[in-house]
Amino acid sequence: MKVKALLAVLFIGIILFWTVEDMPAFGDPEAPATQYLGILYIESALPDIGIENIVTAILASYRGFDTLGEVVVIFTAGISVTLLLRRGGRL
Amino acid sequence: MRENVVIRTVSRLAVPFIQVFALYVIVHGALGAGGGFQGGVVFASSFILMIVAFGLNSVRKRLSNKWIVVYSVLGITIYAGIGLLCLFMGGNYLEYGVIEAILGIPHLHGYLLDAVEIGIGITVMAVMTSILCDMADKGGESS
Amino acid sequence: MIEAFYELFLSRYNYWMAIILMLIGLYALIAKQNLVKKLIGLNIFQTAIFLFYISFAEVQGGTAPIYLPEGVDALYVNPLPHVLILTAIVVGVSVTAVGLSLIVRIYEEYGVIDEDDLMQVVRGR
Amino acid sequence: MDAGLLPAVTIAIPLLAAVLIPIVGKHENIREGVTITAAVTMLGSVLAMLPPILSGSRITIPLLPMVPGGDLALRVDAFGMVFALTAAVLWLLNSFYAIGYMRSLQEHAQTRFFFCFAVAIAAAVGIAFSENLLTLFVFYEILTIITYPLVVHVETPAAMKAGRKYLAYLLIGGIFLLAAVILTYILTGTTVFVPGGFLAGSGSALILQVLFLLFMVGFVKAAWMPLHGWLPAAMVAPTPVSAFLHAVAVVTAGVFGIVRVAGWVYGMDLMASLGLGIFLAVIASFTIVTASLFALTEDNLKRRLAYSTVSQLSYILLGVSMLSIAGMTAAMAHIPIHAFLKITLFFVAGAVIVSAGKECISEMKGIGRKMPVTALMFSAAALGICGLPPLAGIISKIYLALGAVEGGMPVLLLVIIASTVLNAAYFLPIIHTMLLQRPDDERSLDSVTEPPLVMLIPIVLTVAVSVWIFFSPSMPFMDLIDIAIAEITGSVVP
Amino acid sequence: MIDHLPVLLIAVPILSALLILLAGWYDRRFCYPISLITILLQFGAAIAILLEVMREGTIRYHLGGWAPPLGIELVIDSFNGFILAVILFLSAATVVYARRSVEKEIDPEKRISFYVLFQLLVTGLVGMTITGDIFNLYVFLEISSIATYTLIASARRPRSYVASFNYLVLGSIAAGFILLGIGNLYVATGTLNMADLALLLPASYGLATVHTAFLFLLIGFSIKVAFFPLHLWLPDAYTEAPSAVTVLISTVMAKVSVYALFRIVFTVFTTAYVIDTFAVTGFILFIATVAIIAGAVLAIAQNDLKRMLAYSSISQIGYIMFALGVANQLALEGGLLHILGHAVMKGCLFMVAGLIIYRMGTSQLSDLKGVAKTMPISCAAFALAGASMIGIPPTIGFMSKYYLVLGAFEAGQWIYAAVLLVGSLLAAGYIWRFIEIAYFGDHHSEDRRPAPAREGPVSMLVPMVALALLCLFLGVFVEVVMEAVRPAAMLLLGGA
Repeated sequence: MKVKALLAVLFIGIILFWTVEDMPAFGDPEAPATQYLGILYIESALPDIGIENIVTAILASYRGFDTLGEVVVIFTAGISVTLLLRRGGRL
Repeated sequence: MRENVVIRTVSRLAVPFIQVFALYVIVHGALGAGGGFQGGVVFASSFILMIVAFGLNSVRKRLSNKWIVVYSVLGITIYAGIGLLCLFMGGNYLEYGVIEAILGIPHLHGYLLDAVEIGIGITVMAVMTSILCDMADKGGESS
Repeated sequence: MIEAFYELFLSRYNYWMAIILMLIGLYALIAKQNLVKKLIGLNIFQTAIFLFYISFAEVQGGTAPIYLPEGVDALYVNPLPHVLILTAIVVGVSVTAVGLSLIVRIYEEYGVIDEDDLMQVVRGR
Repeated sequence: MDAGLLPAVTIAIPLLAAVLIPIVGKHENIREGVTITAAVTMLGSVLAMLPPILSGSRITIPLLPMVPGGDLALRVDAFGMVFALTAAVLWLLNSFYAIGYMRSLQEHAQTRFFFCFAVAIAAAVGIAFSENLLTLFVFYEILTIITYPLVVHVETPAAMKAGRKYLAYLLIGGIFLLAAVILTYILTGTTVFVPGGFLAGSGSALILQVLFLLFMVGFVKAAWMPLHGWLPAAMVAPTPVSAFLHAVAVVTAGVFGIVRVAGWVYGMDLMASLGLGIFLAVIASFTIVTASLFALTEDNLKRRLAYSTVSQLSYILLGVSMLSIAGMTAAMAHIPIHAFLKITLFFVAGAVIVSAGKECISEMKGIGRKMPVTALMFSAAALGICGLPPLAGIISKIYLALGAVEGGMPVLLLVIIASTVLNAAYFLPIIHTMLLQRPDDERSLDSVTEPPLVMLIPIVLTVAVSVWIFFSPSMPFMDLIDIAIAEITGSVVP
Repeated sequence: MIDHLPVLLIAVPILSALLILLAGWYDRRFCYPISLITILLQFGAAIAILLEVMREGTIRYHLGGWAPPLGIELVIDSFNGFILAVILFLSAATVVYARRSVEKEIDPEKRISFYVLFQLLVTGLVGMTITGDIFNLYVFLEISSIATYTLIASARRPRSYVASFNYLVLGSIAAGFILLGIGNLYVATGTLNMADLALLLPASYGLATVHTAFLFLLIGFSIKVAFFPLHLWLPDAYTEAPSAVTVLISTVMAKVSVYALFRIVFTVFTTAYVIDTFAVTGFILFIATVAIIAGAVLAIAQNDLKRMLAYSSISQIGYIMFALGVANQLALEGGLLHILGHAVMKGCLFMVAGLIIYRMGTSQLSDLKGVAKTMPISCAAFALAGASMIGIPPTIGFMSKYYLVLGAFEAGQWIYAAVLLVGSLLAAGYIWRFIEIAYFGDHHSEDRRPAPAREGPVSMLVPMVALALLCLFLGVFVEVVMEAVRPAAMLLLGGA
């Protein structure tokens, strides 16, 4: 088991190490990740929605559907735990 | 659980503040750091404290399973309901702008976000509490 | 030499940290016998991924993505990864909750939470 | 009715019967009634198609679009008609016989038996009427699967083992056939049968030779050696099934396919230029002789007949391998002729089992005294296969001899003669045992009588048919065959 | 309303899941009808959408009115429209089948949660199918995963907890990898919208980031679809889950995971990428053939009907991945056809297995001697679906395999084509084991007949028989299906 684990970790590790060189440097303002969508959101959040917290703006409005899914996820988890653990009661 | 004056006293003092703070975090989501999830979890944490300090039943008294179900459903319903509302107002799903435009109330968009955050908060609080209770009394009879 | 070292390691230390954490978590997830430790490994693994996301949201000298008052022009960090991770964290919590309750059940049924013993017991029945 | 629909109708009738049989399964008489009615109507619809075919026309009816490489389509031509007619007539006779057989042995699961029978006959006719290789493959596979329950009908461990062998051989063969079909499609872009073949010039000689090998393995139902193992194994089945396997459908489907491929996919010229004739001739001769030798050593009557079938089938391959008009004629003619003769033999074997419960030849001493008609019919059919007039067997033998000379392979004459001798060698002892020898103790045969009429009549009829074929060969089989030959050789319809 | 159908397809079921919970709290009997109605509505909507797509072309729905890449969009094209119809049809069949088997297997007070989770699982899978945003895909993936973990254990049998936990561990690793891959894609391009990614990626094909992103997504989804070396969770999960759940996850969930993999390989990364830039197709093809053989061999070695079918699923997934490995028009048509075909026949087979367990309380092959005499309809259905599994013409199974082989031939992969044909024979190996035992197992042994069982209840027979007949009719009228499949395959290859 340990050996298998080490091999798997090694495999994944190699892939990851391979990645790093092509990653943008830490805090690089020119990175595509920060450039394209990041800037777009920062510029359009206030005029579009009119609230200060950009994160909330994206969370609840731009990507509101993700958040809905997220709430459903946690709801699912609640039901799951109820189903698995609770004895008696209505559920 | 073992009587412990300090814990019980401190908890009794702390719980209200935690809950107020949780509400603050929820509604403050639009302006600064904060939001439904954080607030909901903070609120649930107050119940943890109560479980630790006063035992499970103290929580059950305040929040029975029935109400947990109601709250967790209520939260999502608020969220999805607002989405459907936008849809009936002729916009796309979750297109709050439409409502703002139709009702003509300024900043309504932001308020709707607050409402959504509150919905999220309610659900998260309820679900977290239910998970905690189920874990805390694993298997005990509970209505 | 120094350049290369700087390029690969110092300027990208965030990824190294995330990767190391990730591998630790993955190892624990696969190799640990104790189911609870497995779950802890899973959490470490996920947390590492969250760190990875958050770290590439960073912009040199940027502030939190909350608009400062009018007139003050500031450089904000990329808000999107924060949103994504907010979602991912909740997912992680949910998975952990389900996993824990499964472990509770397994312990009730078999009285063991060590994988090898568990396998023996299961085969036994 | 519109003649264009008849092929589809012909296949639909037994399928309809197959649907009805399980529904009325509880009431035996109704169930058997369904079978008989279906058999009669199907024979009728086949005969209805006879005149247009004899006048040289073909009936084509596309059923459904399927996959690239061939739609589900039917086409009735002279050669297909030969097979279909044989199958239809024999299904009718075999149904009567089967009813008698199953009832007098009180076999179990008769509903399943007749259901599978009906579907199988539909598949057989489908093979006969296939317009392209893919349709043929579809019906071929259906036939494989649906005959499995028939083979393992008795459900003893031995039967299950035989069934696995049967299925393994035929399914693997099916895979090869599918590969061959797809390869044909890749090479030529079509799989529709064309008289005289459509493969010429579509690929290198090697590929075409390999392809032919694939086809040969695919048509393992032809039971050519060394791939004949499934046929004797399948003898565990009830006798009507054996008769069905040997005469009516399965093996016939195999040789039918090979002749189809030789005449309508490759064409005789191409085969000759590829030297496939020699290859086929070698296989055929080897099978004929070896199988006959095997037959000599078998004491179980059905198994001996099985080996005789193996060798007889290779007559057809032999005829094809001559790549001459006479050879092809022999090949095509031998399909119905052998069918009618061989089914008689199996009927008799079954009859002996029913009324005397004996399967081994050595136990049949003097059984002819108690069941003379049966024994006489057996002798007639056996002699017919050996090639004695006035039965049809002689016809194909003559054409074979002609073809051997015509095709410039006089060596094949030796094979034919040798096999004739061998045929006599393994048939005459049976006749001798049955008719002339006296039983070890007279008591043992007291209970034995002639089988019930419902079984006896088919036996007589099949022999009668072969005699009739001898006296008027032209109608209908030889005429059909002449048309088919004219098609593939491109000469005009006589 | 018609143009809002895509989102209603997700939003309404979520609400109805809540409704199930509330109504169930009031009275347990309300749960089943609600979820039945909901899924039937979803199915109808899916059909409407599919027809719309085949008539009008791709449907795009911008959630919150935000145009991508800012917002999330739902995209339904000929590919996932087809998948959507398939999975919702099977969900409907399963939910009809579920009622009685749930009454048998799930504790009364757990049925409410069961149906809620059932609904959420279907909804999550629908979301995975129609979303056009790669992170949104992850969210819905997690919804369905968590629901699945619980549903597997919902019969509350000891072994099922272990199976579920193992699946949870592997599934979470998979989810982690997928998240990582999405992160890498975002780092490389700065967007999350699939169409957008497809546009931006070619610029940075050279980057190791993209390659690793591809690898992680591939590994992650391979775990989810139980592609051969990563299949370890599947047999236990399928075997221990309640019958209805097994049917659902073996047909719908597996297919949706395959869909997601295809979507990412062919739409986000293009065929150009997987064939030229980062040539993995050959490797995938190889593994797929190994999976076909190994899965079938393992299946033959099993003694439990459900477990046997589970291993056969591994083999069948190999066929679908085979299409991905060949990656030309014909093969992809075959693959998509097999997604449909395998869903139908495996659904039918698992339904039969569930029915046998429902009546006889066991699925050990040795206990099923002569079951055909007591449950003729079920065994007939099994025989039909099994024939389709083996690939006997004219069933759907034959058609899909035919297309696959044709595609492999066309691509010049003769050996793999041959292996594929052999694989279908191995299928005969395990299907026939049951056929022999069920039909010819117990002649002359009426005495040791298993517990006298009757044919199952109608509500379980109907969907089963329907699927069995579909195996035949979809094969005979395959052209009708091809109408939907051809454009989908074309779309995957970047065509119109």
